[in-house]
Amino acid sequence: MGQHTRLIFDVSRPGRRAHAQMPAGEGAGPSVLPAELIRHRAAPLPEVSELDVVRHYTRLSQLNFSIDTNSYPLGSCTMKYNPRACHRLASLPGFLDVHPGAPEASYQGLLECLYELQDMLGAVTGMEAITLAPMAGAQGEFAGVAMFKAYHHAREDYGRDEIIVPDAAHGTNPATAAMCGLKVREIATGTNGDIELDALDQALGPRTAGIMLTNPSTLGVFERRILEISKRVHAAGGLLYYDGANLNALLGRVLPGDMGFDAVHLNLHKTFSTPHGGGGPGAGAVGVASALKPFLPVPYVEKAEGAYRWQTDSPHSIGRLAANGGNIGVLLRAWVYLRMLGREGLQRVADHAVLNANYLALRLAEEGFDLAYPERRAGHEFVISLKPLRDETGVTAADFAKAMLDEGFHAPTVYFPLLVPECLLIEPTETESPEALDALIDAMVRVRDAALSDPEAVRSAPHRMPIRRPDEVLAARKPDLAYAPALRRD
Amino acid sequence: MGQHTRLIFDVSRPGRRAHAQMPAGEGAGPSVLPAELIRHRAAPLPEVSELDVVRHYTRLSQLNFSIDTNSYPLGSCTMKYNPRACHRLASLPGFLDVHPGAPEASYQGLLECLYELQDMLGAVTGMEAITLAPMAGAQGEFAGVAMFKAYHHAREDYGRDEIIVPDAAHGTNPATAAMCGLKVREIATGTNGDIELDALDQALGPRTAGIMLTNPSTLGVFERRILEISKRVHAAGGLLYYDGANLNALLGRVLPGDMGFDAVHLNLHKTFSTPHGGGGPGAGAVGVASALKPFLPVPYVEKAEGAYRWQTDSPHSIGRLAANGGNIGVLLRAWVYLRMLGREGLQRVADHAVLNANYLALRLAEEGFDLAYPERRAGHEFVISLKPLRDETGVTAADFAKAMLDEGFHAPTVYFPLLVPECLLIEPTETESPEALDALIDAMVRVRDAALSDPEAVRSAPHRMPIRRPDEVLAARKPDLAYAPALRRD
Amino acid sequence: MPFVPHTGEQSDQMLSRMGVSRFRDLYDEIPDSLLKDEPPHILPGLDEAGVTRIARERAGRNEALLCFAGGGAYEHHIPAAIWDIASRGEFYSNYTPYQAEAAQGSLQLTYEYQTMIAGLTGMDVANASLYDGATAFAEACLMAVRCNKQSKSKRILVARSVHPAWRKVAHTLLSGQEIELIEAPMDASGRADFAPVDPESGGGFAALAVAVPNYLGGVPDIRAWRARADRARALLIVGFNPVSLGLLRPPGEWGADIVCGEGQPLGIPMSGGGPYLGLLACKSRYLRQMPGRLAGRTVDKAGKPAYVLTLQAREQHIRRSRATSNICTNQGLMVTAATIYMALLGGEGLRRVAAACHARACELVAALTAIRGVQRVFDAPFFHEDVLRLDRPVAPVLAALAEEGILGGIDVSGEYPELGHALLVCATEMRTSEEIGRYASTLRELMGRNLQSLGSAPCIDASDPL
Amino acid sequence: MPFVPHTGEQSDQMLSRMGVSRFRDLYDEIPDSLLKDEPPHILPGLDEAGVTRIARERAGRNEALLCFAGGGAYEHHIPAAIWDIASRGEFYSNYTPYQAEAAQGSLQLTYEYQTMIAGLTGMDVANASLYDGATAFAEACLMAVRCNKQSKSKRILVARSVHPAWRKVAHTLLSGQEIELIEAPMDASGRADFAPVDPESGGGFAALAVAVPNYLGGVPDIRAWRARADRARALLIVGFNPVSLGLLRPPGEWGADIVCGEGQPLGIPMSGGGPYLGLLACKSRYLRQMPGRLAGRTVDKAGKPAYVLTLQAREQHIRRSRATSNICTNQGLMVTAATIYMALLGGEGLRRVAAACHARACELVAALTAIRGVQRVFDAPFFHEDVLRLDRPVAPVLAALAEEGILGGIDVSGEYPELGHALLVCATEMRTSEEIGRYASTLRELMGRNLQSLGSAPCIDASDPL
Ligand SMILES: Cc1ncc(COP(=O)(O)O)c(C=O)c1O
Ligand SMILES: Cc1ncc(COP(=O)(O)O)c(C=O)c1O
Repeated sequence: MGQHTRLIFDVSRPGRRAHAQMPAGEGAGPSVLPAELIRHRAAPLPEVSELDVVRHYTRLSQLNFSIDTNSYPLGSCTMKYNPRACHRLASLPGFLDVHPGAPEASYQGLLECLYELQDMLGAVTGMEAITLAPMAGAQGEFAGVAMFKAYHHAREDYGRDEIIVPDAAHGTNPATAAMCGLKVREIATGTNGDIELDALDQALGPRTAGIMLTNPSTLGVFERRILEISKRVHAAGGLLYYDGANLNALLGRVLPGDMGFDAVHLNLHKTFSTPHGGGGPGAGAVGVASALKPFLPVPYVEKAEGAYRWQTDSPHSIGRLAANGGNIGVLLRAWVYLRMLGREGLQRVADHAVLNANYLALRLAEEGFDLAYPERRAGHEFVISLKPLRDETGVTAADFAKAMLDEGFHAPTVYFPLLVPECLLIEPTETESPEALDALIDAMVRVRDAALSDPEAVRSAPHRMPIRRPDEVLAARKPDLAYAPALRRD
Repeated sequence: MGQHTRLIFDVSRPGRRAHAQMPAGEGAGPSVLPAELIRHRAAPLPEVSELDVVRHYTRLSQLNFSIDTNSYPLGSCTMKYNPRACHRLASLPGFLDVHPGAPEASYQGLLECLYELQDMLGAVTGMEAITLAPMAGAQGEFAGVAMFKAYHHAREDYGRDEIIVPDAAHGTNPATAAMCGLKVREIATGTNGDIELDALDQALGPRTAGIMLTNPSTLGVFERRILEISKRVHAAGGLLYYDGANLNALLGRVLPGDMGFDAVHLNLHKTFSTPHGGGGPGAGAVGVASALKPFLPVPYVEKAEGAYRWQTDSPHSIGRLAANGGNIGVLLRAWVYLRMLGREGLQRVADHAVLNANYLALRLAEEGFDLAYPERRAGHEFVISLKPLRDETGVTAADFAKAMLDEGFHAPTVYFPLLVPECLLIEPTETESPEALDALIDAMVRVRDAALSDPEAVRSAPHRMPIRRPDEVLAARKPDLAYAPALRRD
Repeated sequence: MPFVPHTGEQSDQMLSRMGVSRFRDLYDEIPDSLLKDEPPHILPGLDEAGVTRIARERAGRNEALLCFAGGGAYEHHIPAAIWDIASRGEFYSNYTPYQAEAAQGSLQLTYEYQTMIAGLTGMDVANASLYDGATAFAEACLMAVRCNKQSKSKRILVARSVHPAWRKVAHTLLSGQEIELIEAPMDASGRADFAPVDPESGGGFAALAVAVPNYLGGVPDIRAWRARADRARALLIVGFNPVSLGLLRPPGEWGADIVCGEGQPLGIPMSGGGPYLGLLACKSRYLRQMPGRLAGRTVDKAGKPAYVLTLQAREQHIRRSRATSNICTNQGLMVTAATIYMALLGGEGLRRVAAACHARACELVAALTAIRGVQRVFDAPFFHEDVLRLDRPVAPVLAALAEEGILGGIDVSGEYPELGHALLVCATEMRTSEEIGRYASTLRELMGRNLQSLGSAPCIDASDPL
Repeated sequence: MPFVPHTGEQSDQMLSRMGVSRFRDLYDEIPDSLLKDEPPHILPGLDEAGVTRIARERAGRNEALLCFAGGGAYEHHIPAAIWDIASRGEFYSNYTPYQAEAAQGSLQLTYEYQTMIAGLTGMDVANASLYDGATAFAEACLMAVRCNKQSKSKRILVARSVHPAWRKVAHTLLSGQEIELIEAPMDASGRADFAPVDPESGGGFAALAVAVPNYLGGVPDIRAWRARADRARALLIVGFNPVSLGLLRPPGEWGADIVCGEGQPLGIPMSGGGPYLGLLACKSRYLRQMPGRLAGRTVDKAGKPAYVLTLQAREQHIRRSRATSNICTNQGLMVTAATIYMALLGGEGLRRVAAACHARACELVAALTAIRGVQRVFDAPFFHEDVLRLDRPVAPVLAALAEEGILGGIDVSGEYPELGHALLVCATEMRTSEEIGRYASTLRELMGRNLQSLGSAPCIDASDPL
């Protein structure tokens, strides 16, 4: 309702307090701290009342789009409904109050949930063993690639220092490979969306540690020759990594293990409906084929003699990725989700995600939008190119995206994958109804028509959001990353 | 963000389901229900998905003002901050899961809180005994007046069939008296805001069951001759009822019992910070002097032999007011609030509520607004009259109120009390900061200036709210109280 | 100074702006004898952490008994979405929507609620809530008297099977206006026995009142009531349980004039007894006699749909002593919860919940009556609770069950001495077969014990008066 | 079909619109051999009520031990307002704020968070979070190597008193790039012993790393570290606990270059170990080497303040294999919670929390060391935890304490064999004197028992190597 909100520091007033939050006693008593270690003045945090805080952040929240308020056809992000039960149940005091150093016997209930989750994720990936430790997809990738390295090294094969990554890959794939100290060999995607096998063959060799693939790729199409690719990579001594960000397209229908992958990460904050939370936390559980099991990061949950415990004693493990067992609260949410979904629900997710995407693609094509891969069956997402529109009107994909916000829809992903000019990557997910899809189509047609009739209006969009378009160049040129008046050290 | 939202029935689609909410088994098994008692078709409720529901009601919520988002200088309503701790703690499963028919021994913890609350409310009212059963202020009033009747009848004094009510009283006072089968004798308020003692004397007599007073009155001023009034009413054989809606003005500073009141209700949803919830639930705890104790409504909590229990066995009680023990969840919130406030916090509430109101009154007077009682000290609220403004510009109190909404402030109470023409009743409460008061003053000055310079703009306000002014006449003339398409019985 | 945002300096500045030097001076119009320097003696204040500690300790001490009790409060599943949304500040901390422009969310929700309740009950209009089922019943009675202008009677004939607390509350609220509740006793099947109180005889009745399901779980066929009401020119008031209407034919289809119910089963926690939700609906011809708030749909100046509180001339703040009721604050937040509940469940979901409740209750009754010394009191259809007769006093049995962590039901032998050692048991969709089995085996074990050991002799006189 | 809104009819219509007759046909590009008709074997689906039952049962089985454990996760009071607000759908279910116009709420909040963390630590800039304290430490190390262009070293000298898990995680994440962590051992007072690893000798170090307070609770004076780092032309990395900075002098004032910490104490539940919050801040000159997102303040087209993600050229989605890190999804919702926590507490509130923690910990250490067989390991200042040496193995003592409902601390004798039977104990503001007394008396009783009865012999060799 309110449009602009001041900073909490502007609300601040010296001496004001949220009194109920202050420990009554100030902690008098003997101190062992030498005076020179004590800070001279209180930390420069806002001085506000509890009502100030509640009002400020409640109003801030209202400036956000969210799944709970808007459709998010955001490709590669799988912005689907985050069931409230997942949140409520993961927030039970019996789960929240567990100290990570408590004896495992005191929280068997929690460990049992995690163990079941490992089991279920193993079943849907076709993998031998699962670790829940990685705290996001990127960390899962790190674990996978590090295991590839460890695997080769364990076989005393030290020359494999390259990871093959298709040009359509998500940025985390090459970034991860680099973090692992490996070189990235990018290979091209063919015009039909599949990988060029020739390019693959050229890249493969004794330096190949492995390949990282998303399937369906970030172009939304299924890599049809995946079995062939798997054969060739394995033949060259490499391993296959499955970036499971797009598993929503295949859930219960195709197991990554069957495709020949040796390691898989799953973004639980995508396919398994845990919330994005404005950027995180996520969870990037990793599954591996048996050959890689010795290298799994620790800890993972084991069951022995009827009791659950964290396994940390694994001599060949690549080691620890997190201070504790991972983003437990996120894992619990995924557990709740999977227990509600159940076996019979798995395929329905993929079926309807794919149905929604194909319906949307078909209808948009009928409305005159250009599909990037019109000959291909869409997976759970698809790419359209606005290049013709831009050439005709000057309206870019970014402009189009901003105008979608005015229509009440979050914008699709823009300019990713990098291969398709002026692209929009659109992923409706299975939790949006056909009516919501039709409304999205109507909105896109309206924006396109506006681009044709009044391009300037679209190029200056949005007009009805809390702010107009921000000056990103200024933001980067003169970075203002902390509110200077609040940091004055006088 | 989105402005207008469709009805949930418009979102409905035959056959759509929020599947996770459906019991998996349909409850097959032997039925003892004859077929003719079974409904022919499913109840005509919306058919929607869980996401539809979450999205619809989340967006609806964003159309509301609330304490958590806006200041509410709403006289007589004491719209102060509702601490989140009250909500969280009252929502502990150990409190929520108690069946009212469970043995008292199984929920001593809950009863202990209620008992403490009774104690604390007794202390702040100066009353002998408290019942927590009344579910709102109006029910508290009913209990009080019914006890007056019972008291007189118990003394075989059957002729007392009148309740004296000042003309400034809240509507529930006369309505309650009528519900109790008593006649209402309205008496006038003097020009200085005090009751006319002559009018009181004329009203008093052998038919007087009692008088109902709010003090400070709904005019925001303290009845200075309260002790004299109390003496005269008691001398005439009547009793005094304290409408405690305005206790925020006196908390910890003046005890209603000391003023001579025989019965008191407290709106816990005002002075004791429980939320208004868009209209309720509230709680209207009632305290009484010892003479009235035998007539208290049941149940109330007693402590005997170290255990707490509901007392229902009270032969002279006016009876039950609620199916169970009252609005327990609301009572728990008030308990949390009072435990946080504590003894040392009581006076601070009243002190700052009164300080805020007087500051606001003074500043507004300086800005040229007309105080209804300029010679009087404001209590926790005060009245201004916009009659001069209306006479000059045609802008009414209602117009002014609507324009305040555009400023981001909830409107003050308008046209109440009925005595003052074009009045605004303004109650800032103690939880608004001086800065918020200054912002309110600025907004009021802006609206006043706008009324002078462009009255039409103010008369057509609001302009920035989700709707423009609704057609209330149409609403009343052709009542549309249920969405006809949803009720089609075909 | 919890929740007061003023800094000491600010308070001082404001005081001096007032021309006073201390807070006490702000009370200068108050007689000195009344003013306290010392605050009343209550416990000292705690920080939030301190109260949290105490509240958690006390809540933790409350035992979660396995619940087979109903009697007006029911353990149903409460979808997580409900309170996540209802607890949003914009619903939780907003005011009564008198300023419609600033409360379209709550107003539209209330309009939807009214529509849902009307649809569920088969009535024309529902109001925006009353305090609870009992006060809704009382208001229904008051309303019926006002509506039935033909009848000069101030008497209401009420089935004895209506919730005892409803009847008590109605008695309290009606007696001021000298309206009388006359009870129609039960016959051996639990049905009303009209012989002692012929509706058409005597001074007549303004209304007849019955509940489906009734307090004892029974599902009377109310066609007989409608017919009698017609003959007696009385209105027909029907009490209902909203969840039962997922399955049962709605009272509107039977011709009820006014219906009232307890809305707690619609997503509202049991909470030791409240806050609950009073449901009230009626035929449109009685609209102007309705108590409580009403949300209406209209248009705004721009012609867009808009929602407002309407027909306020019925209410206390306008009509004062001639209002239809003194109610002001109602149960708005519970309306929010119930609306979300009904939207989530839909007609089919509610049917399944109701059917599951019914099936579980049938299973429970079968399991318990297989125990020696336990039998059904009535041979009549029931919804999700039923009354059983034990061969011994109920209270010690319930106490022994509670020791085993089971809330075995409600002892109704005090309220209904004519039924003997009567225990009202309930199963909702929440009870599993395994839990029902646990109850049955525990009870079997208890009933097998020496009666003395349960602290009381077998029933003698009041036990079987029928 | 939970969460899929399509009616059967709609799905059919859409399928036929696709020209296919069944879902399987939508996968027509997928090799047949890969396609499953039967879904994988996981448990059958439950309705929300069913999962709720299981989750409540399992959560209820987790025991709430009276917590005297720290070691990187702390039980603090979490103000109720935090999660009521952070759980609002608009924070909970929104995406990474790439579309700034649709995410001003999260972006402004992140900017406020960055300001608060910068202010708290005395640094210039903070990023928008990393996964947890351990990964923040690892990223700080990676960043230091990138920042220290002068140094050719790929080694980091780290105090052995830094959290063992931080060191392990850093080892995992650094080893790919062949960056080495070299440990500086502890001297008898718990301070770093630079004798075996002179920072200025050998190949030199890109950075020196220390934590205040460190894992063992100590509060080293890091002026010595700063001085050595200067001499060695190494950067100084300082790990911190944000609550301690309510009281302690911030690392920025000591000249730290990069600081990292675990944000869990800022209103985030212990949750068995996560999700937590990785804190990272640095001097502005190192900004371009920072990993993770950054929210920046700018203006919109109309000149109004606006917030955006900025300097994205550092990140993987732009820079790909040359990014500063592979991190993408971070801990946004935890940032929300921590920001609200810091706003509610303010500088004075945080000071009081820290002071209370310190006082309680002093009380605890005094109470426990009064027991025969329990003594402090170090004679050095500590914040809110300290390491005690027992006269017998720690594990059986902790097990016996757990039997009494007490989580007595963390057994660090495995990680630090040189300390003997070492127990790390902690008290936050949540622990009362009475609880501390309960711990002390229980431990006294246990320590009085025959050692054998605790299942192990008194310590022999590793016990006192100093
Ligand atoms: C295809 C793909 N791979 C990897 C990732 C990285 O996952 P995360 O953000 O959880 O680190 C993402 C998500 O952003 C993605 O879309
Ligand atoms: C002065 C006064 N008396 C009585 C009441 C009635 O209280 P309730 O709305 O809780 O029934 C109110 C509040 O609306 C009031 O302001």
